[in-house]
Amino acid sequence: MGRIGVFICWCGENIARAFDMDELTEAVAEIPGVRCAIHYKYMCSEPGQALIREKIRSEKLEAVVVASCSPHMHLKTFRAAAAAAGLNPYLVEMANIREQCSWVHEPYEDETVAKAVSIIRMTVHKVLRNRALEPIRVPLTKRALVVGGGVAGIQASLDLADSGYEVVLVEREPSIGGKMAGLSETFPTLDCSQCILTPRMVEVGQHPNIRLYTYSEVESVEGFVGNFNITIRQKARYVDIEKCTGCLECWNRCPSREAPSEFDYGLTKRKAIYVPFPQAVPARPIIDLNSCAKFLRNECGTCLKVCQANAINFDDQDMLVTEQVGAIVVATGYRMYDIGREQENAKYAGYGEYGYGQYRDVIDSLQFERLLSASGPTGGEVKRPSDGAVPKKVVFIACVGSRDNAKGIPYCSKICCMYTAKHTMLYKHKVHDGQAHVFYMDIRAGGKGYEEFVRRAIEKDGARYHRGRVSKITEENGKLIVRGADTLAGAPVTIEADLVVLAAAMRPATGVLELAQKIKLGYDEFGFLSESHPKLRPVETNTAGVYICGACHAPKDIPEAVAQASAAAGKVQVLFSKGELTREPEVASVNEQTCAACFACVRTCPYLAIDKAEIRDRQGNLRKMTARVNPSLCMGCGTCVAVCPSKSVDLEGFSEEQIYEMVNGLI
Amino acid sequence: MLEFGYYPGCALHGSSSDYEQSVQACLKPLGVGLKELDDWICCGATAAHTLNHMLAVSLPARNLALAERDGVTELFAPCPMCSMELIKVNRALDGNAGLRQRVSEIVELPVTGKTQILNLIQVFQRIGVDKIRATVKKPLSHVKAACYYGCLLTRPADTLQFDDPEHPRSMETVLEALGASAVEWNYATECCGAGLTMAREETVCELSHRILTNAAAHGANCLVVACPMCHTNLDMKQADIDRRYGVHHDMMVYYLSDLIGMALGLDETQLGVDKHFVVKPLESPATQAAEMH
Amino acid sequence: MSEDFEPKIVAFVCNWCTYLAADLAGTNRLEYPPNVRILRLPCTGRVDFNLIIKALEMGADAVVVSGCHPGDCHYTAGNYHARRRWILFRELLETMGIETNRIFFSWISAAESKKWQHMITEITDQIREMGPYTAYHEISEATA
Amino acid sequence: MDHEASMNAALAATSVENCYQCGKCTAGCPAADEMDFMPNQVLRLVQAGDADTVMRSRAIWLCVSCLTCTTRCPQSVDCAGVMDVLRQMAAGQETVPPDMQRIKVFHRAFLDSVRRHGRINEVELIMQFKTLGFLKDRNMRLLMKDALLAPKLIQRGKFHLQGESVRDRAVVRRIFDRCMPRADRARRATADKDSASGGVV
Ligand SMILES: Cc1cc2nc3c(=O)[nH]c(=O)nc-3n(C[C@H](O)[C@H](O)[C@H](O)COP(=O)(O)OP(=O)(O)OC[C@H]3O[C@@H](n4cnc5c(N)ncnc54)[C@H](O)[C@@H]3O)c2cc1C
Ligand SMILES: Cc1cc2nc3c(=O)[nH]c(=O)nc-3n(C[C@H](O)[C@H](O)[C@H](O)COP(=O)(O)OP(=O)(O)OC[C@H]3O[C@@H](n4cnc5c(N)ncnc54)[C@H](O)[C@@H]3O)c2cc1C
Ligand code: SF4
Ligand code: SF4
Ligand code: SF4
Ligand code: SF4
Ligand code: SF4
Ligand code: SF4
Ligand code: SF4
Ligand code: SF4
Repeated sequence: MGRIGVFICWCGENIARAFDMDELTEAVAEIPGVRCAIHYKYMCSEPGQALIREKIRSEKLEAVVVASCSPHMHLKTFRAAAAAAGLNPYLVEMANIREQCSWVHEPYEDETVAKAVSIIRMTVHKVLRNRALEPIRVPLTKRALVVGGGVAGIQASLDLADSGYEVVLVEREPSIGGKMAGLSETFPTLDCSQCILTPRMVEVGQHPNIRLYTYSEVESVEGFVGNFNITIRQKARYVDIEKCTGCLECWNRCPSREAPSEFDYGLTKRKAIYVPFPQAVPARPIIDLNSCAKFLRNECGTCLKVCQANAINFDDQDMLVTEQVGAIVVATGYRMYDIGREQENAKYAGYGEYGYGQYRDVIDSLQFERLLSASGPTGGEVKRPSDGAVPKKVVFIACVGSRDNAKGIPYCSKICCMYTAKHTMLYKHKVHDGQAHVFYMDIRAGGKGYEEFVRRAIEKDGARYHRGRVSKITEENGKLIVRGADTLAGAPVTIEADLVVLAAAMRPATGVLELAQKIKLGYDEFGFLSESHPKLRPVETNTAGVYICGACHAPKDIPEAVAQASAAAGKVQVLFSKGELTREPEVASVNEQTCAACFACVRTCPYLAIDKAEIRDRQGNLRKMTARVNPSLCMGCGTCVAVCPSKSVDLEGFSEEQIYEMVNGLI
Repeated sequence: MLEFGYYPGCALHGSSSDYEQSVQACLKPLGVGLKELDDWICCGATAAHTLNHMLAVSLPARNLALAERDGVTELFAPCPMCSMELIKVNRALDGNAGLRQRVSEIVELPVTGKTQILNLIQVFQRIGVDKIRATVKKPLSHVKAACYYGCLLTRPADTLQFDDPEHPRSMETVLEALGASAVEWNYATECCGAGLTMAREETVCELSHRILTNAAAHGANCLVVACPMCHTNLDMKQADIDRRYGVHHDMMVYYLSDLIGMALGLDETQLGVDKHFVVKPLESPATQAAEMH
Repeated sequence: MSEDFEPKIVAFVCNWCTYLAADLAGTNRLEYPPNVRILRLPCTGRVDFNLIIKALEMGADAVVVSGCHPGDCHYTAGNYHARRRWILFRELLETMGIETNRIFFSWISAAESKKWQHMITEITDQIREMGPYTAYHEISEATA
Repeated sequence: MDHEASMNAALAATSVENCYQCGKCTAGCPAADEMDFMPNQVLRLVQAGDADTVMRSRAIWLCVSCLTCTTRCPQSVDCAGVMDVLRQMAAGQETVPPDMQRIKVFHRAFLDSVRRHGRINEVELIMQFKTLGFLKDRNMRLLMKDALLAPKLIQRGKFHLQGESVRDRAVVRRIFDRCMPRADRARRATADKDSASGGVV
């Protein structure tokens, strides 16, 4: 190559004040490879661009350097101009002689001029080694997968489905709804959780654009943005929900009533064939083999007999189905920290001192939600589990597990201050002569109307707040002796309570790490999924085409979970708004012949864009392993280039050769 | 035959000689030999770490050094205070070469802190609960014990690595092998005042009173301990506590070794139970059965 | 050192933070010595340490590597990689006898134009004091 | 490592700066009801650099070293360890409140006994503690109190009037001399004298 046009801009006086433009242009014309060097008053103006177009044609230029302002200002402009004249836009570079030269150095100093020349020379050296590139085009399947059918997943699914895209919603449990379906009334407005959620659940169940897989899990994820290939495992349910009419005759007649109800967090028992809760979507039963008499002892079969629709199928098997989607929204939510002594990981030592699992009247806050809920096991009357008595004194303990380094969870769970205040209120509304006590460390109530809400619990509903942690709970004569402290009063406090409610920390849902590995998502040390940028890309992830929302990202309440869900849906819509995906072609690639298969690059790539690949000969024998960049995922950071010990990866646009030559040109 | 090094500590050679008697008597039929550490010195107990940090490290370290000199790899210290101090120093020395060197100079013997320290319960665990169960001659079905661990058997938990500090179960497991039952109660790991017996009686009496009261309230007919100080506070001080609070606890306080000995068929006098301050017969199964009719 | 020695400084900067800081310095007309030559890279993670040696070999008297602050990397973690590599590399350079006090690492965000100005001014003064970098050629001649 | 350095190291090992004042230590402390400063307040004052105030407190002497606080602290602060260090500092500075003197005297008598014999001689310890305690607070009742218990102990063979001594007592003394700072040693010299007269009483 040797036909380079250099266009030097005056920017009015902004550049021209610093140089004798003729002299500068003459010096530049001397640089080897430069075919023509021209200066003009305003290069970005239409006449300026026309000049460039004209010279590209007349001088048969092979590459162009515009020496003017920052590339952040006008690189796109000039690349478009070149393209209009038939030159590949990736053969245009800019030399920044305004922001980084004329504006910051004394005018007419020799050094300033020398610097401008060397900046231009460096850019010429680079552009001599630029290659014509085509934007990477990626086909796009305009369907989305949503994983998790809690309030966040529901919101994202409906937003997408309503805007005309097909949605595949995969929910692990037999019904969608998530935690919110079991809540009583919700802060800060105290509206009934089921009243606002169930219509949305029904909408999901009936939406023509939503394909709902309940009692299903994501088995594997292949492909990349625009083209994911998803395998879904539909777990055996033993009830054919296509045939089932939902008459619930089976449920009414099933004689077994042994298993603790998942929906009531063990506060009640449920039957072997059951619908998780009356408003479930789909409102179809499922058989739990572990408590079914037929399966365990071959003693029953009632449901088989009573079902008119022949929907019961004891031979049901797990099924694998595949779906093609272009984007994925993960909304797997949270679970409660297990307060009991048994932990899946010794890091999360339990709270032996609080006697959860030992004293029946020490419960966690989700269980208390059920006790408050009109659809709950007590019909909304607050009765304690041990003897059904109405508790006259209830102690609420905040930050159980949260903010507790010794138990492995240093973070704040963010919503427990609020729901604890809510609990004291709802309790007071139901038990007028009852007294609520709260042990807390700080009250964190940042949100619209939140602080006012907490003050109302204290001022109007008389909850007594003690600032201090509880050390131990013991049970004596049917009372729970709660030993805490009031650090503001500087004294220990002992309260004899009838019921103790522990506001346990929020932890990410079980199994989320396996899911994250399948989708190649990042997560933090606690298992919460990582966003791409905490401020500017809060629902995007580092895997292109994958978005997160709700409590799988961090502890959050319903308003926040829903806002994030809509944001994630919006991001998917942005992605889907194009006919196909195009990406900047300045990406890395591996020289597979020289690659030593050390996979240092695989480990360093922040976007997981490099895979291990096999090279086989025609007989299919493995010849060697190599690294291979997926250009659809590479963001062009170049980290892999720097770590490769055998210099086998290079980055288009910033290749080894280009950079060395630029250094050469500088000095 | 198992053999352990043996560090009795001052209490077992003094006012808790009944404990030593009990330990030695019950281990013999189980085939465990004890070899007393030659010329051991006091571990310094609370006093040392109350007054001087270096001393609190050096006194136990001298004993660890003696054990290492004599090739003792497992050292049984029946007093939890002693065993906790020994383990703490072991841990402090481990991985701190500077301290090891300094302390070796102070105690005039090389010490690395590698000796394994066992408390009473761990000795029984080493023997094996199944073996104990198999050796039982007189099951203790009349015993409904409140197992009292006190504070130092399980704490500090991460240093001792012994049992759950909030809900320990190791004594209960041994008791069940003896045919005895253990009650669920609340004060298993609450402090009795330990080392303050002499210096601050009112504190000790108050704490011990609460412990005795709670055990009785949960249906225990005796307390079981594995610590000479707990025993002193709950047994010897019981009359004092009764007087102070106008109650009559009348609660037998056994060492765990007493109960094992009894289940193995030993006589209470062989075990030194007669030397306790509160001595009374527990209802035997026969009398209990008679009452029920 | 000769009176009119003007150091040549090569700056490898990332496209998203420090390059923009240098742009902003221009917009704000913050003057600094012209001795620095800026080379724009996508990310400091792209900086291979051979590049630094290359620059010194080709006659640079000092090298600057500057990118986003930790945690703010446009590509999530490239700057961490750069920093980690630098720690390893520093030892290597020292054993090779290359003066590591001519290599400068810094974090300058897109908003920190003043910091850029001050840094370049200071480094220029400092290198002017130290004189031209000749050690590389001495070393390579010695080992040749 | 001298005494002060080892105390500083001990204090550093407690991570007192991690305390976020949750009060769980106070809530579980068996002695808190009697303390003038709650355990968490002791921690706070140390954090704030006001060790002087806590060194004069009764709290540090009422602490029974049960480790409940340390075991349950969510920040893994070794609260009991802080109490230890403060006692060590206070013991060296004579800032012990009058009604807490007895506790310090007891510990000192305990160590003196160990220093002399290598092990505790309980009879001697009680005698010394009672007399020293009496000299400090003139509490006659206390002087007599356990006299009533002694015969019962002797009767049960639980009191060795002789007490035991180790063979190599010299090494024990040397260990003490190496650990105790000079000031402490000087004071102990007087204590030795006191106890000598105590033996006569
Ligand atoms: C006691 C308590 C009271 C609360 N009260 C309020 C309140 O009053 N107001 C308020 O705003 N917020 C409240 N919240 C918070 C509220 O529960 C959450 O903000 C909300 O439920 C988060 O919704 P989500 O969809 O992100 O998660 P979830 O509700 O947890 O839903 C996640 C869904 O994903 C499914 N899932 C998980 N893993 C997988 C997988 N691998 N594959 C497929 N599906 C999967 C789960 O089964 C579940 O259905 C309360 C929380 C608690 C604990
Ligand atoms: C001291 C301080 C420190 C902070 N630090 C942080 C931090 O470290 N991290 C963080 O995450 N957040 C921080 N924040 C919060 C952050 O500033 C806000 O979250 C953020 O700026 C909100 O952005 P916005 O676009 O909603 O509002 P704004 O930034 O206020 O933008 C609103 C825009 O609308 C224009 N406008 C207003 N009315 C009209 C009208 N009628 N017609 C047309 N235009 C109009 C305004 O001129 C303005 O440009 C801080 C806030 C403060 C006060
Ligand atoms: S191209 Fe840039 S430098 Fe030239 S006139 Fe336009 S803005 Fe100014
Ligand atoms: S009886 Fe049959 S149709 Fe009716 S709910 Fe049960 S499975 Fe469905
Ligand atoms: S077969 Fe099983 S599920 Fe069906 S009715 Fe009987 S117990 Fe219930
Ligand atoms: S939100 Fe409140 S209760 Fe929950 S962890 Fe944070 S401070 Fe504790
Ligand atoms: S770092 Fe280089 S040699 Fe190693 S796998 Fe990647 S491309 Fe191949
Ligand atoms: S250039 Fe960056 S994003 Fe692309 S493959 Fe290399 S490390 Fe990954
Ligand atoms: S428990 Fe720990 S963190 Fe809480 S106040 Fe006590 S020392 Fe501080
Ligand atoms: S060690 Fe001391 S401060 Fe801590 S709980 Fe026990 S008595 Fe209280």
